Amino acid sequence: MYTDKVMDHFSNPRNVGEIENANGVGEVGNASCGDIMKIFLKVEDDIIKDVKFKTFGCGAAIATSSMVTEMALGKTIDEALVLTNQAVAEALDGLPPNKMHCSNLAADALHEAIKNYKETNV
Amino acid sequence: MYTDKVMDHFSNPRNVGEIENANGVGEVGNASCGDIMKIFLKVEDDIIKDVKFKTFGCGAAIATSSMVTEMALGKTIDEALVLTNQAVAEALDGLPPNKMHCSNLAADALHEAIKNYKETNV
Amino acid sequence: MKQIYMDNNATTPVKPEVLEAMLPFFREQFGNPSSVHWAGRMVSGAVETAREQVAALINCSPAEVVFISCGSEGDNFAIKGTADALKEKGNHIITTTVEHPAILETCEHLEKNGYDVTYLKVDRDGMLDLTELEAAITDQTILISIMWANNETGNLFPIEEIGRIAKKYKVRFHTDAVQAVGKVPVDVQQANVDLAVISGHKIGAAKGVGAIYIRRGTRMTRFMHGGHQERNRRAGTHNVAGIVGLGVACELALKNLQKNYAYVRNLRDKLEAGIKELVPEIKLNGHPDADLRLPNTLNVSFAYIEGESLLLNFDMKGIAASSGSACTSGSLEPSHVMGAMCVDVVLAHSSTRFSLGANNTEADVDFVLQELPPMVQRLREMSPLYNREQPLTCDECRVVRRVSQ
Amino acid sequence: MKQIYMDNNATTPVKPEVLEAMLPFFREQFGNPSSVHWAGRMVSGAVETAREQVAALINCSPAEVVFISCGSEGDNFAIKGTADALKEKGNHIITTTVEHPAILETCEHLEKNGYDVTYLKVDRDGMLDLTELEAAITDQTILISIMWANNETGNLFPIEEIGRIAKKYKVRFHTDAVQAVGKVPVDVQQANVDLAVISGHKIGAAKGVGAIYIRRGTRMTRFMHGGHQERNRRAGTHNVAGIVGLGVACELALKNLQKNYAYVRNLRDKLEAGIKELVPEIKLNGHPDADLRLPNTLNVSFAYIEGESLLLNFDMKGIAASSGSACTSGSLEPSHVMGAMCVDVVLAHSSTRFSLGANNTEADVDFVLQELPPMVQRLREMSPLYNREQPLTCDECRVVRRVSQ
Ligand SMILES: Cc1ncc(COP(=O)(O)O)c(C=O)c1O
Ligand SMILES: Cc1ncc(COP(=O)(O)O)c(C=O)c1O
Repeated sequence: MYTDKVMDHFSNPRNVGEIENANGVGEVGNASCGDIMKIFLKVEDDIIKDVKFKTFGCGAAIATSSMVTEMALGKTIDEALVLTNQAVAEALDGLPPNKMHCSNLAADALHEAIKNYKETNV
Repeated sequence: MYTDKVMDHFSNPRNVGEIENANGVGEVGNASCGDIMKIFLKVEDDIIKDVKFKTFGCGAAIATSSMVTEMALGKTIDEALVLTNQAVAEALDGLPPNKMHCSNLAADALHEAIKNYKETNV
Repeated sequence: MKQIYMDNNATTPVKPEVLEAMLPFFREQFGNPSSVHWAGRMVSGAVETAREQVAALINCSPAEVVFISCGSEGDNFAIKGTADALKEKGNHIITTTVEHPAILETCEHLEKNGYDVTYLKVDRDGMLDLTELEAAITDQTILISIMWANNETGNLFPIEEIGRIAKKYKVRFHTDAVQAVGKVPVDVQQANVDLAVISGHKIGAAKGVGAIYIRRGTRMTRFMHGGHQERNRRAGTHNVAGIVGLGVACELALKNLQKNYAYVRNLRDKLEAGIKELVPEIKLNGHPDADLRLPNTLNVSFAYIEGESLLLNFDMKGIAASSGSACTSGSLEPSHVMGAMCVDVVLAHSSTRFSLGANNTEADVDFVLQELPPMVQRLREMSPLYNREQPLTCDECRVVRRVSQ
Repeated sequence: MKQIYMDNNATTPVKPEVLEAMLPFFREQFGNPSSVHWAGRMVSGAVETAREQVAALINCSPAEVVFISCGSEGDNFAIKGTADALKEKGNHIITTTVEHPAILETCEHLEKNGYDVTYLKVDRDGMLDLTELEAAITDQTILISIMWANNETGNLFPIEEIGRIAKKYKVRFHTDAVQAVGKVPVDVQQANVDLAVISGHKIGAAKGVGAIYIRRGTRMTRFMHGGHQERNRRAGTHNVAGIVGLGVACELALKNLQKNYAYVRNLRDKLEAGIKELVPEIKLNGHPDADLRLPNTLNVSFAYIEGESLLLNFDMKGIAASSGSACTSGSLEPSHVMGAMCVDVVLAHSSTRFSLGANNTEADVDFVLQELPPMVQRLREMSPLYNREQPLTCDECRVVRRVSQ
């Protein structure tokens, strides 16, 4: 069902955890459909210096969360804002069709975190 | 499906044929349901001296025809009149349920032949 | 005793390659393909491979194939599923008088529930008049259901032309292709078919599995309600082993189609010619042009004798065939197909179907041709209808209940 | 890697004795039992033997057993067949909110067609209130359909009492016994059941075969229309091999019922006690009294984590179980059974079912108890719901779409 890349990120997720003094936090998801993703950012000079996640969800939810943190780390926030859920899925060599909608929200969580950073750091 | 006795009477039917100068002939059956039985009698002093049959029909029809001729031969016509289809079936160790009605008419044919004998030999 | 099986339209043995492919799915690979763990993962790919194999045989996309339990289920699904889904659109169905009971009984059931059904007549050769089909279509017509090949006579209906008519009038077209697949080319695209049913056990797969082609976008009400299997089109845990076997059987059927057609047709033609030559007073049931029949099917009536007793005689020699006689059908009437073709009721009772397969040999045919004539003669000698001065007419025989000489 | 299969409520491997019994029916004994020749005769007896074996397991007469293709078919048949046959009598059906989708979706379909359905609620333990059942019965009620045992929780409903109520009000009673047979005694006489469904692949027979008990004299409209098989009650060529295997599986189930109950229950109880001891913040789903559950089933929720990710972790260790999470069901909602029991939606997503079988060993249980606690802990550490200051309430989480710290 899942690609090797998904299983790799699921079983060895990168950047799990919280950032103590995060300056951007975003959470998306819907517990009734089974997925909640929360992303913590440490942004300095508009660059994502650190990023961590916590996720409640299925294999795809955890793997996409892990992947999005890898993709975002070191990017500017503008670069990170153009990351899409689709791009995350592609970086994982694809997701099963029924996971494309409800479990593929990691980029949204990242964007929420960036938005939160922008709102709280004006 | 059929008992050994049925198969024996089907494959080696007794008393097949016609009687040239029969004095009783009966035919029953229904071609649309697939069975026609015709019985020829030679009655002397109310005793069945000879009996033959011709049958168009399934295995059960042929076997019951053969059996009824064996059972009738040598009997008085009164004895023959109490022979039932049921008794014929029993003598064959039974018939499949779906054959009990439409293919188990040999005693009827015998009775028709006796009736015909009585009507034409008053 | 030698066993000569000439009843391949009834069912076929499972092909060795098919059984081989099935076996692991009873044992180590026993999982439910809907499960997310190893046991499920092990088998879900196999189901999808089978779907591709079925799709390749009938030329559709794998996503258009739904696995079911048998041909009858497919016919029930096609008709009831359409009737319910399109009930706002109309209530009229067109089919033929010679369909399999899975179609006819389903239609009769719908008639009790407010649907109108037109049963197209066939001629004495068992063929349809397509102008009658066209004339039968009304603005209420929601479905045309016509079989690809008839199971009793082997007659092939002009499915492509019917498909054109269905398309012209924008009516959905279902074909019961149970007897056609594996014997003649079945291309659902070319024939413009919307629904088509196949059954595994007719083509060397196991009993209890089949498939229905549902053209993409064809709105159907489910027949088997329940779980989410088959993308919500058919509930019930997948019969994985059966499905895998069906896939392999379809692959083999595709690979061997031309070769088997020629081989089986040659045997059947030989049997047909031989019987015509050796047995007097017979009647061929089905189209006289052998190109318009399945290559493997021969249906003949032997005047004056009844089919079951002939089959029993065959059986004593190891020959397996089938009959349109009431005695073998479980009903009181002889074959409705013979009736629709206006075959005399007595001849209908003697209709005998030989349906050959690639397992048959020339020697089989020779053996049948050697044994058949004396059997027929012996049964005729025993029949009160043979050499009768006044032959029984049908009106008469329907109610014979005592005739004196 | 060791494979530990604890998903026997989903499906089971075919038992070696069952497969052994099936094999000849794919090969030499491939005939159609409706045929009159050797090929048919060879197999018709086998079908009848299987019918006796099924009848013995559930204590009915063989003539009351009809072979079908799966449990879902049986449920569709029971409900649609009753609804149509008794439509003059009434249009009301009573069932429960925790039935299998084969029942629920069928009932929802009937609701679109003029039938009224009462879905009885269950309490937090998943149990029915029988006074509610009695109160629901009206003069329009034609069917009560209540499962014998629930597939997700293992809960056993009081079928005998329900049977008494059905009898008192003269309402037909169907029970989906798919999960009960082979695990607990199922006696259709004693329970006063009119219809009962069983599915082969849940008891060591093949997928794609099942049976429905139809009490003598129970008027049903056919579900599968077509040929005369099964005394006109179910059309379609018999799945002979599958049926033979089902018979053997029933015979084995009967023979080993008590022994297996004790054996499997002991393992399950050990697993249950172990999880309760080793993992904090869990919730048992189903009745706390283990006597009121199937001996093999344990359903627990692990707070803060989602079921599919737990299953994947299991899977990496070779452990097969199942989950009520939406992610594993093919739907967007978590298990309707958990919903009916008012299990919090997050807990429902983490509901995990272990369904054991006689193939499991103490070592299997020990292994699960060793692997499970660290897996749960690891996933909890990863979860934004764990150790949250303000716990997510359900109302809230249904629509979370951005929460800042
Ligand atoms: C309680 C219950 N009923 C019905 C079914 C359906 O059985 P099948 O998968 O054989 O159609 C199942 C199994 O999935 C079940 O657990
Ligand atoms: C033309 C046709 N349709 C449907 C069927 C039914 O197939 P099954 O026996 O698999 O239900 C058959 C076979 O009996 C058939 O010959």
